[in-house]
Amino acid sequence: MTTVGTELLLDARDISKRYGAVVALRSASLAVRPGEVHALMGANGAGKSTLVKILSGGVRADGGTISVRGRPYGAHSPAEARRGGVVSVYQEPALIPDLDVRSNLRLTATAVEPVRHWLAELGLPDLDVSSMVRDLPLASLRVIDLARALAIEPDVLMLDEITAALPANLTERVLEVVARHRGTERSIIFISHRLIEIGVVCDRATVLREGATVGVVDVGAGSDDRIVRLMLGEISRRAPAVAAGPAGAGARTPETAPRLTARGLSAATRLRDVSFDLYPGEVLGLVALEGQGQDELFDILAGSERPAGGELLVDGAHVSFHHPADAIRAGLVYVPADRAEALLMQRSVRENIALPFSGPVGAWGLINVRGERRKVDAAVRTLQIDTRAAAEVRRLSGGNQQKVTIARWVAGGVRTMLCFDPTRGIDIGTKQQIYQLLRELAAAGAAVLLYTSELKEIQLACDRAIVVFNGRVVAEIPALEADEPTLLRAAYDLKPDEAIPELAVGETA
Amino acid sequence: MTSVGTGTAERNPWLTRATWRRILRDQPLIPLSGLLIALVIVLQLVQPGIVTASWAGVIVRQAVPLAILAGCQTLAMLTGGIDLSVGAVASMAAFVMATLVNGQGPVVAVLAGLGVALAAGVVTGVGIGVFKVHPLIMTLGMSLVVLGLVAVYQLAMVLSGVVIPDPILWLGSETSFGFLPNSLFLFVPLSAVIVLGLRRSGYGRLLFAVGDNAIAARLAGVRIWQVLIVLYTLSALLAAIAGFLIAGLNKTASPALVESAVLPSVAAAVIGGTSILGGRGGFAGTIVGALILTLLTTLLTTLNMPEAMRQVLFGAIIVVVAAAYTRVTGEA
Amino acid sequence: MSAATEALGRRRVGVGEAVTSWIRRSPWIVALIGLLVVFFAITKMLVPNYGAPGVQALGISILPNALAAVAQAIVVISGGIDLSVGSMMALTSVVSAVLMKGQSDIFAVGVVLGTLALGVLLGAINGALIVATRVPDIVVTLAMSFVWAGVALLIIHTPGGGAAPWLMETIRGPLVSEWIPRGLVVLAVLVGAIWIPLRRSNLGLSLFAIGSNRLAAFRSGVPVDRMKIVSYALTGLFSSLAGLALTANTGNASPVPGPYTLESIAAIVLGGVSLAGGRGGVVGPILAVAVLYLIRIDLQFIGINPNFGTVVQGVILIGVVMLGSFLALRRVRP
Amino acid sequence: TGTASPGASGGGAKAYSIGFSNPGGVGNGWREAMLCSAKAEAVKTGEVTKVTIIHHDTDANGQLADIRSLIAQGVSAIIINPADPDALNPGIAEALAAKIPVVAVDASVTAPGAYNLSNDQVQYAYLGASWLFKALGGTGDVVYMRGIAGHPADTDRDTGFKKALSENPGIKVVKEVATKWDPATATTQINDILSSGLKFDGIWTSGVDSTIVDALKTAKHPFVPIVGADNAGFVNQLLNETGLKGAAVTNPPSVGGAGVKLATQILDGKPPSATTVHVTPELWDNTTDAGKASLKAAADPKINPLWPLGLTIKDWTDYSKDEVIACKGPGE
Ligand SMILES: Nc1ncnc2c1ncn2[C@@H]1O[C@H](COP(=O)(O)OP(=O)(O)OP(=O)(O)O)[C@@H](O)[C@H]1O
Ligand SMILES: Nc1ncnc2c1ncn2[C@@H]1O[C@H](COP(=O)(O)OP(=O)(O)OP(=O)(O)O)[C@@H](O)[C@H]1O
Ligand SMILES: [Mg+2]
Ligand SMILES: [Mg+2]
Repeated sequence: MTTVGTELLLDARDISKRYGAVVALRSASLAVRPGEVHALMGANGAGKSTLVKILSGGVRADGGTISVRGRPYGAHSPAEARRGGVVSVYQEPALIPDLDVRSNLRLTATAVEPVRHWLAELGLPDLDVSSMVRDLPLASLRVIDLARALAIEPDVLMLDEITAALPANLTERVLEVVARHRGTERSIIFISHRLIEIGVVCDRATVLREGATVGVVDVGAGSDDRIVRLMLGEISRRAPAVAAGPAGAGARTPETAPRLTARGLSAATRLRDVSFDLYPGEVLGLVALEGQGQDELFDILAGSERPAGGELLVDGAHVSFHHPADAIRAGLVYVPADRAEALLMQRSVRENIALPFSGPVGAWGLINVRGERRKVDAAVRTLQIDTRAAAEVRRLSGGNQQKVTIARWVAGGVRTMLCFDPTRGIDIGTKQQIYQLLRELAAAGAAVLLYTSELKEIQLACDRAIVVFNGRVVAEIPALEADEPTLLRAAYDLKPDEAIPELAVGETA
Repeated sequence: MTSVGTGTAERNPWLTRATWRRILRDQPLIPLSGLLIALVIVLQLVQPGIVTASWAGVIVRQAVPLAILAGCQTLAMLTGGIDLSVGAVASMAAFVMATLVNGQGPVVAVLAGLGVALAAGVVTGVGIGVFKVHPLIMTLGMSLVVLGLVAVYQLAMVLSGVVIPDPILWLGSETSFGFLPNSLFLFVPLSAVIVLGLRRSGYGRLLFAVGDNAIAARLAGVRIWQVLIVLYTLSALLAAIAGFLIAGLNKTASPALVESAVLPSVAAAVIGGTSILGGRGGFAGTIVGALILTLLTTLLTTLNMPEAMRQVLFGAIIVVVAAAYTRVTGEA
Repeated sequence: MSAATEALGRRRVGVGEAVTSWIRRSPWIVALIGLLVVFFAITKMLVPNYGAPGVQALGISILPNALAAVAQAIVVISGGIDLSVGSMMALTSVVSAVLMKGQSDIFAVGVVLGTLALGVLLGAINGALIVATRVPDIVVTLAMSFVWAGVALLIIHTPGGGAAPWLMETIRGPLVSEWIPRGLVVLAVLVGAIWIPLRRSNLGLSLFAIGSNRLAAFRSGVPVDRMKIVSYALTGLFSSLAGLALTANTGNASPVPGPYTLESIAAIVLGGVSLAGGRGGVVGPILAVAVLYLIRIDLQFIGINPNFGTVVQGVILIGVVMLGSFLALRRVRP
Repeated sequence: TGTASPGASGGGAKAYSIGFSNPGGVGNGWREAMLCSAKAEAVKTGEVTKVTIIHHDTDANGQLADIRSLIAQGVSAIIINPADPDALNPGIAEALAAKIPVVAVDASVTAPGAYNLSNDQVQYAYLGASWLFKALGGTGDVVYMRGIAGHPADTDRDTGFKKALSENPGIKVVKEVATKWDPATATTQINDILSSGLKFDGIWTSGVDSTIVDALKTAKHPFVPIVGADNAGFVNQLLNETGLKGAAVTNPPSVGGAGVKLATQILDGKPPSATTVHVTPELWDNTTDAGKASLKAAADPKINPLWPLGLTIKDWTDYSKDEVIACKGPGE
């Protein structure tokens, strides 16, 4: 199926990069052959994004050599890299929020028609190129970014966690398009924390650990295991296998009163009528395709937005939130997916974790430093946060940043936690820790609502799942039955025997 | 193949330039104090014998009100704001106070001065916190409102006299032990409260939090409007205190007395290492920044510079200082 | 393929639809035009014989402020701010007036061109300093405002110089109809000749891009630093046009900067330019300048205590922005 | 148009409307007093039904806009305190073309046809400086504290000062600063001068005076002969501070009222023979009996110390001091 040339298309050797005291890359090497889809793997903070930024001219390396098609290469800006045939789709959208899509394309001298073609291929045929970028959802931005990169037809295309923020249906299309590049003249460097995606589209995988290349693996049967072991090094043995089955399943007895009850919640736009109960001691999974109203639901539960209709009860009492502070007072704490929404990037880990303590006017006085340190340290320990760069959260890797957003609430004691895709773009080891933590919280009596874009997580972490489609709850499924095909069918609101549309599209394309 | 650069990986990380930079950034007082000392040396070289204890007293006495006003800017800038109304509010507080002494007595007068400042601060805070008016516009608008109101008030109070109460004269313009400005008796505890408050109080934390990431602060349960109303109220009260000191220093008060200190107060906070973009800075640096600016003004007066050259040098030196500071700490 | 043709079909719209869509996209400008009409009506009510001479007075009076607002708008859209606009106006006005005094018309043309080049240079220096030092814009331009004003004062201590008669005639009086002041025509021509082509060019897109999101702009291949300097140079250019307008209006130049910097910031905010960068245009700020002018003269006509007039101006400044953010909130939530 | 201007309407009784444009100094005592004087005189003439005052901080270009808006409003006469002698000429020409007489007060304009009624600023400085240099016995070091660099009044005063200086070759200016007519700035400058140990024998100030005397007192610097303006606070000091030798030169704000009177005379068809009417400044020193008598006659301890005392001008104003302080115009 894959024809792989012998001459290297891209050859990067011994790349190093240091940010202050943090070594992002120690000695990273990456060799990509023409026509291959090459996975770049590594735990959070291993240096994948940094390597991509260096190859695409976004960041200058401290040391090392790069060549493209055997010729020395050293781009000083993404524009220069693009002229050299190297294009990257970064982890954050590289689109200008205040310009419409068409102007964004003009800015990068990309023709509109090929982009339209790729948008259609990637599952967004109806996208209006005169819409403002700031009005589009994140998933669409990722796809536009990708379509633009594809339209440039670069020699080397780098995709940094392109699927992390995509719903299942779009992920499918992206993977299909990526797979099409195998055996052509072009190569793709593909970064994802989802091994299953690697298995589907990649030929080989280079694994980074702590800024150094620790191995190159041919993808095939059994390669997953090798990659994980290379990625995690020593840690892999410590990672607990939560997958054995939800620990808390059945912990809920019928006579327990629900912690949180939603009845007929609706919002002005996509949320129509959502009702469910969340019980203490359980992790309730929430599954939905992109844009089915889950964002609005979480905004309402977190006190960020007011519902247009319906009611909300906490411990049987009606509540109405005007501000996140009200939700927090009622015990509902929220972990957003976008860490840029949750963290004070220039402040320390400690201040970030202690932030909710200072919120109420009554807590504006002098801080009890010792008490605060005790709580914060306990939370840091519970979550195993790497505090080497604790003085400024922006210096932490993504996974550790995500842990800080959770630790903030753990430090204060959790009654009800609302997690919106907390493992987006997080490596396996960290994911396991987060599942474990959610289970422990539930076991200690907390109620957890978990939205996830990775269907596999439902069985790993939840007791049961509800599926939201078109702003309504369309199914409730116990964890034991919630395998991926079942969830996906429910998410499309299909009868059990109907085919899943993406797969059909994927086959014909 | 081409070499992209040279590695520095094997060097001891504790002695790298980056480490030094971090130390300097986290401790802005070090480079700032260095600059301050350098300026003193330059002055001494320009005019030998000028640097004496009583001279230092004069400099400090002038710097104290500026530092307080720059403190207003520091607090506002930590949240990503700015307070251009400090001049108008400080002038108002001092003028209202000075015109009421004859009729109402000094205590009522001082309280009235603080009261009008408080009212102005609450209005500013509500505008910025609740109605989300950009701080630049809100405080600019408020300074027009305040100046206009005080000008109207002035016409009604032409015959009430302008009297600065003795305690304020004592604080503003007198010295103890021959050189120690009395304003320090107010300023030292005040700045201790501000410095400590920024580091160790819940409210201080929130100022940094709001400036760093207002969305995150909101999601963590911080009611930002409360923080902002309190902030601009505090700023107005601090401005009033500075206004009293300036009235004490000038032994008079007028509706525009403090206006000329507004832009220097912004400059002092910036030189002191507070980011105008929010989330980073502190009051200790601001104090040194105010001293540096005061010294700079003194230096230009001492050099007998014509006004045109003074302006050119003043501007150029601010750019150079800010640039050097940015270069040394590696931060904008 | 069919999706693409469909999209093409959807894009073919009539003129009427284009206008309505423009109105929908620019509610702020529509609101400003509405305000302008309202204040004209009020003025007419207060002074029944307010008419063509009044409009001509408006045309010439707002010209320097409007050009200053355009200057400020460009740099703010690009993610900066320039507190030295007023000082650059003073300096360019002084230079033009000093060089022009007693010289021939032809020489004066050269002086005008030279002044524009000077404006570009001053702005470029501001921008280059910001890029080179990494000191925030507001700090550098605040400091440079002292420098430029100081240089103006070095050139002449007191108001002086002169203006070529043709320059003064260019902005004064009516054109064709007594209702069309030359000042407004000049403004329209300058904005039309410089800003509109610019805005439609890649350069203009790049300016919006760096103001909207620096990192994304860099990753899209925009030379961010160079564009920053360009944006300041353009601000310098419009500041020098504003400076020339001062010279042309008064026939001489003063080395003391007028209140244009802060007024330009007020105008752009009222004109719908986001201080966060990336959003807005120059038409809104120009309309805002006109609205502010009408408010001021209406207050005079009412005969309000002038000190209360200062209060009212502050209140209006705050109030309009408050109203704007209120409307913006309503717009986000349909 | 057929409608008569408001000034001509109203049948037999005269009903002028007067426009007054003042381009600076919101909250400044002198400027406010000038405007009050105009209002009070307007009432006294009995011919003026409305005074439209435009009073905001702007430049010559902004004042030009104000003049044009007064023309558009159709006032009967325009009084201006000009920001510039030449720059307003286009607007003045337009007013005269619309048959609206223009009177410039405080400083003069060069437009043909406009009337100038002003204090002679050259003479103002010359008078004071000559007195000072004489008081120093023709030799000594002088501190020269100017106003706003570039302001027309400051320029005229500089001419007068330099003229006196050239007549006294023994006098040396050892320090020249621009106070911007701002007491706070002036205080900072004099403190810098005092603390730098500079030796000087006399001070000439451009109207910021009482704060300078206070600064000398605070620094325990022996008094030196000082020249200021007829501000309430300074006049009190000249009368009451022991050991203070000095002189106040009058710069009456009542030129505002005088301007109104002149304007109504023109409108009544009785214009003065010359278009330039100079108000001659007087010098009141506290070293002669005549001077002391004038100081005593003018002094009013109740008045705000930064306000000027020259609230009336003989032959040119008809109101009483109380009326100008009440600051009420026609119909208020
Ligand atoms: N701008 C920066 N300043 C300081 N440290 C940085 C910066 N960018 C990255 N780092 C550090 O460099 C290391 C590598 O980061 P990088 O983003 O390349 O990791 P990654 O492999 O992409 O991880 P993830 O899977 O979480 O995306 C991390 O420790 C990170 O904290
Ligand atoms: N609303 C949003 N607007 C812009 N970017 C977003 C938004 N939401 C998420 N992102 C970005 O999409 C990316 C996907 O999340 P991910 O967890 O992989 O990020 P990350 O911070 O780079 O972590 P790491 O690289 O350590 O894995 C993130 O970089 C995140 O900042
Ligand atoms: Mg990454
Ligand atoms: Mg990631």
